[in-house]
Amino acid sequence: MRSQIEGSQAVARAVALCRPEVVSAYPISPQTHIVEALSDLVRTGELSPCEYLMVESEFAALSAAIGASAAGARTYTATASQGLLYMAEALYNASGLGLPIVMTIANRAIGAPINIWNDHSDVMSQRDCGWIQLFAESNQEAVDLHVQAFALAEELSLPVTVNMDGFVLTHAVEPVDLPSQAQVDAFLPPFEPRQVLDPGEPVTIGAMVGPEAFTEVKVLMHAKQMQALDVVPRIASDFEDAFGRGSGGLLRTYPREGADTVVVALGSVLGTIDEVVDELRAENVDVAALGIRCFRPWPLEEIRQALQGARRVIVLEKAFAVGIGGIVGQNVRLALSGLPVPVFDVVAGLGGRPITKRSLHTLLADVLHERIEPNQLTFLDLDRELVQRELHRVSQSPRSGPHAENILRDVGTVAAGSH
Amino acid sequence: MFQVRIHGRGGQGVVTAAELLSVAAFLEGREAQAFPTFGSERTGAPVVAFCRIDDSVIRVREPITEPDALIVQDPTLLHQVDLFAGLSDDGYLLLNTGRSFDDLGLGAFVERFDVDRCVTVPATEIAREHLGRPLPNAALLGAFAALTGQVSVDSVAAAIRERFSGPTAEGNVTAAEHAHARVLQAGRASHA
Amino acid sequence: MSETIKLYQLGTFAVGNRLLDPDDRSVQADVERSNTLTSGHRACQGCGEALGARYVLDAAMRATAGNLVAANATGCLEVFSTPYPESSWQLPWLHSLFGNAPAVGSGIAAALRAKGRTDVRVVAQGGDGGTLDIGFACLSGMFERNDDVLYVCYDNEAYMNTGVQRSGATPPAARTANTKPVGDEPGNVFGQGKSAPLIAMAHEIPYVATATVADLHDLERKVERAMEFRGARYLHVLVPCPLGWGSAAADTIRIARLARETGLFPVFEAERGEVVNVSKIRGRVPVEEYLRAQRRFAHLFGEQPRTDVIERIQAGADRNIRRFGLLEEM
Amino acid sequence: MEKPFAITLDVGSSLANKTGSWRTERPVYVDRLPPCANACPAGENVQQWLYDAEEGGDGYERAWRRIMEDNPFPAVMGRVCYHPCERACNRAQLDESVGINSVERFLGDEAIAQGWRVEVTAPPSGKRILVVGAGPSGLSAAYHLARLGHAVTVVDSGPAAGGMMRFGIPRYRLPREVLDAEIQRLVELGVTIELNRRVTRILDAMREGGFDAAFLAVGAHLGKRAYIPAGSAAKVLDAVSLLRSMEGENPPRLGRRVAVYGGGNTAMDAARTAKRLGAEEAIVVYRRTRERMPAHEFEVEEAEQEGVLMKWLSTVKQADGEKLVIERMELDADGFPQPTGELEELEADTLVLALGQETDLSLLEGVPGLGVDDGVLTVGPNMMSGYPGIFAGGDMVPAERTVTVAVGHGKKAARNIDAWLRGEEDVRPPKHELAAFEQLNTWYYADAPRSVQPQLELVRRQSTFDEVVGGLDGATALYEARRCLSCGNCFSCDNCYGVCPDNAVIKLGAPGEPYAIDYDFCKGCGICAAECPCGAIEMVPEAI
Repeated sequence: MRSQIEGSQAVARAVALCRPEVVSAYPISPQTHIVEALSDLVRTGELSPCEYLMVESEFAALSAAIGASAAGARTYTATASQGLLYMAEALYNASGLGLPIVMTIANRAIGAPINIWNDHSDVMSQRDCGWIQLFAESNQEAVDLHVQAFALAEELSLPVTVNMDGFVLTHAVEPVDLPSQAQVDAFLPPFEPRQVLDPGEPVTIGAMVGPEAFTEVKVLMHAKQMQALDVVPRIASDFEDAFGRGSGGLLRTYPREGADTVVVALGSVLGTIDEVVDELRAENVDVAALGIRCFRPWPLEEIRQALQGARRVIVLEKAFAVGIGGIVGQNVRLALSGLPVPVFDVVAGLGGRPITKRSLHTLLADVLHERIEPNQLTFLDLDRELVQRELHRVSQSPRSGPHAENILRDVGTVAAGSH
Repeated sequence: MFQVRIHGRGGQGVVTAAELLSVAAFLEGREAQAFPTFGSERTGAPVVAFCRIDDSVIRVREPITEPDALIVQDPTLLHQVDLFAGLSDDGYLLLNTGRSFDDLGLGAFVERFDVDRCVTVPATEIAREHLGRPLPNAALLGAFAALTGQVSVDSVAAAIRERFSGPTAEGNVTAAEHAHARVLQAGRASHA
Repeated sequence: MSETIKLYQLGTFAVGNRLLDPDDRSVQADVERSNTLTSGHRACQGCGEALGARYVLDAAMRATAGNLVAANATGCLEVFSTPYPESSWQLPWLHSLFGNAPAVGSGIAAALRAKGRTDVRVVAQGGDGGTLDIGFACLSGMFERNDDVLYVCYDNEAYMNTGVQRSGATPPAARTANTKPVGDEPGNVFGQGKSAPLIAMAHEIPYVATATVADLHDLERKVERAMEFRGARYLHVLVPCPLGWGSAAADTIRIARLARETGLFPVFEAERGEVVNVSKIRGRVPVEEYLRAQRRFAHLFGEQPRTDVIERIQAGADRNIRRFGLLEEM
Repeated sequence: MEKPFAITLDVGSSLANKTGSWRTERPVYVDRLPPCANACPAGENVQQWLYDAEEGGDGYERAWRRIMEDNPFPAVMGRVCYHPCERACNRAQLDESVGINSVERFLGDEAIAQGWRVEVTAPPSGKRILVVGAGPSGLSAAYHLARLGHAVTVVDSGPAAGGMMRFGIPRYRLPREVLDAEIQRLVELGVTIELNRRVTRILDAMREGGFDAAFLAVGAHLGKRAYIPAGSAAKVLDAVSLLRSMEGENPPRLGRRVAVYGGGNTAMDAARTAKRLGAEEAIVVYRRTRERMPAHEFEVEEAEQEGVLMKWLSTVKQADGEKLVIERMELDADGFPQPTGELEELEADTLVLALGQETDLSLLEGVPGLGVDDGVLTVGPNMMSGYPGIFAGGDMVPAERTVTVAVGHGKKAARNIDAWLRGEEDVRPPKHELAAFEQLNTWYYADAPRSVQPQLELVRRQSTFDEVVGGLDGATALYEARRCLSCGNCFSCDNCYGVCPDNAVIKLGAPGEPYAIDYDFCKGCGICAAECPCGAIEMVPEAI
């Protein structure tokens, strides 16, 4: 049923429709509304049987989820930002043990400096922890992805994160079509764990594995995650058949493939990008948007297919790897390796800075008029003057070397030549 | 697309106002999107919330920089934030105050707007009267309905009743209806 | 008259008893005992932890008719019992991380509750490092939520798995790989050894008990008692480590006994935060006898014996004896 | 269940890992010789019968039968044995020795009460053996020989069987019905006892009776007479005759004041008997000090309790009429008494001499090859005299003169006679290493103070011949039996089975072999040995 509802509430209801048996969580903005709502549904008995564990930390939240999942319960948790980092150790453990836990990440920046607003630094910092990572661009999709995530996790016996932009989606009130319990029950069969802690059939889970087998274990983990590249699209199409609504999958292109210029992005910014795409196409600029909905495993072939016809690709991402640059950009380059397609790395929306249509128009104009070079790390709406001043001041110190000057050049200062 | 920006202070129900407005629009079968300026604001701090209303799916998620309507819940903000930034000359302005724009020294400023689109409402007093608490947002939504016609006051009432219940709901509804009626009268008066 | 007879056969000290009814005998006296931690594990010779763990889990298995699940923290116990491709466990067992065993236990318990399998009980276990240090927050959280988990800490008073580094449970003056045996404050410089049992009691959980591998009947009884409660329970078992303590492999039980008889390790039970039972010292022993049996204290008995340090340790034992009333006449 | 590779393992799979290879020392179960058994002159397997008794019920009979393997007189032993076993008992170093003697008495009395009997175990050998003397040694030999299938005839000059058990030990220490009951058991076993018959010439007796061998145990019944000038009126008799006459119809008249000269157990018996016969004053005169008295401490104590007076460092110089002349002595540097010349008088109606006894060896006249030393017959380690086929034991051979030693001689002689008759030697397996207190882990023995036997109230002790020391009731006897530490021998406490960190002890539960070490998994830590309460596990280095 369609309703005007806050993203967090919608996701909470969607999760409840999936009948999790254990929810363990620790409060952190902007994820809090989700688990608050779930604890309420458990308290009122609307969600039953379900145990809600109010734990003492994110580390404990995921640890309890690990125990619950290993004991054969459908298990859910949610976190964001520092909380995800505090979970880091357990993230690898959950994926290593192959426990199908589903976790919402209400994406948020990471300190220092402390910043509670949205970007993708949190999930990107854990991109290789062995979890399947899905990204929602709207609250409707967030709802749909959670239903798919449980199916996906339990089919592969792997943990899955559903990423939704903190505040931008979690706190946005917009129309969402929530499926009925009957629909979800029909789509999502009861959880049948692959391995379970059962006195009737005892096993030792989590053995110590030495050099003689560790590599093989890791290769098998990799192979298992790669299976998701087949399972994710299948589940998405099953979902469409069941709910009459397209959602999820590995990628989505708007309005169609084969454009000269393609903007690649993840999450809620895609909506704004689509708007810009429409406005530019109205001006006969051949531009399209490619949304990545499954970031891990990385759909390398599919992306290569989607982008091989483009003349240029702009990767707009809400995080970057300090000391090297774009993260999604690097992955895209890998997908395009050998093809003559220039990739523009653009970092935007860090720490909650709005990504506006105006800025995007400017960016595209700069790219199309070659005011930006490919392979140059670009920051949207950067206060260049401020950075220049600061870098320049630093460059005066004997401790700075030529790299500092290169950065100066990158941000467009001309001061570099002067010494 | 019709874009509304609401200014107020933490605790005045600014975010709630945006959400109620979006619900009212939704109840009328339209697409709507409400969202706050996210932050760790506490009671008393300046807060901004947004609401978009359209007939087709709303995809854009940037903050509203060029609102079609501006709701100011607390006139004391006038001296703190650039309230009117991005408000076009044919935009709507709804100000919560018992005084006139002139009294507030805004006479000159509002001249660039269509006089019918600039209204002050003593929403806080109305709220005190009907709700018993100085929460102006419901009254302002009633006034907004009268001022812009984007949503009907009945939808506003329905949205309120969906969110609240009992005396709180009814008090807010009455306040909204009262403010709504008052703005309509003022409008007729100005044309008389 | 004969009922009051308390001799070796009917005694509290020997493990079995040919003259007792099978029901009254130790789990470990039973030919059919479950050996929940079975042979072939890679624990050192004379490992107190291996012994303690088998007792705890076998007793818990009996108390639950085999409906038991264990969560294990990283540490010696986990490493020596589950090196691929062999496991020594004979119950459903899960190892997750070093610091999260209590939380994993909470999760398992929650899952069992949700599934209506409250007949299946949960034991979470770890060493002193995993319990008192890195896992401390999870432990406290589990206590405070009163989750239906029996947490067992096997205390060998240092990080043995990583090569005998100081832990929060390392007693004063004990030498470890990262506490110097020389200087004004030889051995462990600070701390009395964090008293996890007292901290557990402060949570007012249903049941807290301490035990040693020197009195195995007592250990079993406490496990069985613990399983009579629902909610969070804590059992702290002193398990000497020949490797880390520098003691003879054959002395493991004797040293645990000395820890108890000196008063350095008070053995007691507490319910809802209040001590309800104390194991009295049978024959009081000066701490020196305990210290001398372990090379980790050898630096106290060199050319210039550190009588000052020994006296301080004795004072600690005396304080325990006063605080817990460990002597009969008290 | 679908198990992920390596991460999830089958339970109990570590049994494939045989950790026994780590071992440098291996635990081995051993049996050590308990000090009690080691000290028993009758060679009783004390610890073993205590172990049986610990179970109570049927255990009592098993325990009794085990005693009967070595000693036909448990009830008598439980009263008159000076129990060296208890002096050797390791428990004495823990609290107090186990009351072995009192448990033995309980078992003996229980056997009489229950009418338990023993049977001949061996088929008839067709051999005839003559036993001279129906004292403890003779009867013991007869008992064992009979059980070995031989035809035994016991000949005694006295009117009743028992020897010193009857004619030397007062009934207040050994009630006659107890003695009779245990002797009766021998008769029922088929032993022929001919009383009031004196053997004058042993070789004649053997030839006439067609005996294949003989065991002589005529004891030492002749009281030693020291020369004491005595007036005509003086009443002087020896303790042996006094005690023997107690068994006759009319007890002797001793008068109001009786002096007993001597410091041995017999002196105490005589003095205490005199007291019971009505003497107002019974005084023991001894030439040395109390510390140097040969009498057992408890006998002296009981005598004093009953009012017997002691006069130390005194010798009787002369006796006449109603007084004795006493010379005070003093001990020289070597502790020997030396006369001082100081004389005093002591009122006494009777002087009883308790200066030891001698053996009457007249029946040996004409037997070649015999050795006699200090008035007794010398025998070899197999109890055989210099004349083949003639064995001897008890007080008539060189040894401590106690009932228990005599009984032991009887058993030893019987075994050797049996072997000799078959032209063999009686070879016994070598003794195990003695179980020392240091080898025990006494922590495992709960505190248990020794139980005390009841004693008759003083008045009746002074006026009657009722038994002074009472027996233990069932519970107390059980308790006392269970105080045994089982030194050096496994008592199936399960400690080793329980304390092994590697579950490498297998519980067999077989009697005598309750456990085995699983050397596949035993890492040789030695905890089982260290924690074995009774020191029945030894760590033996592995040959590498």
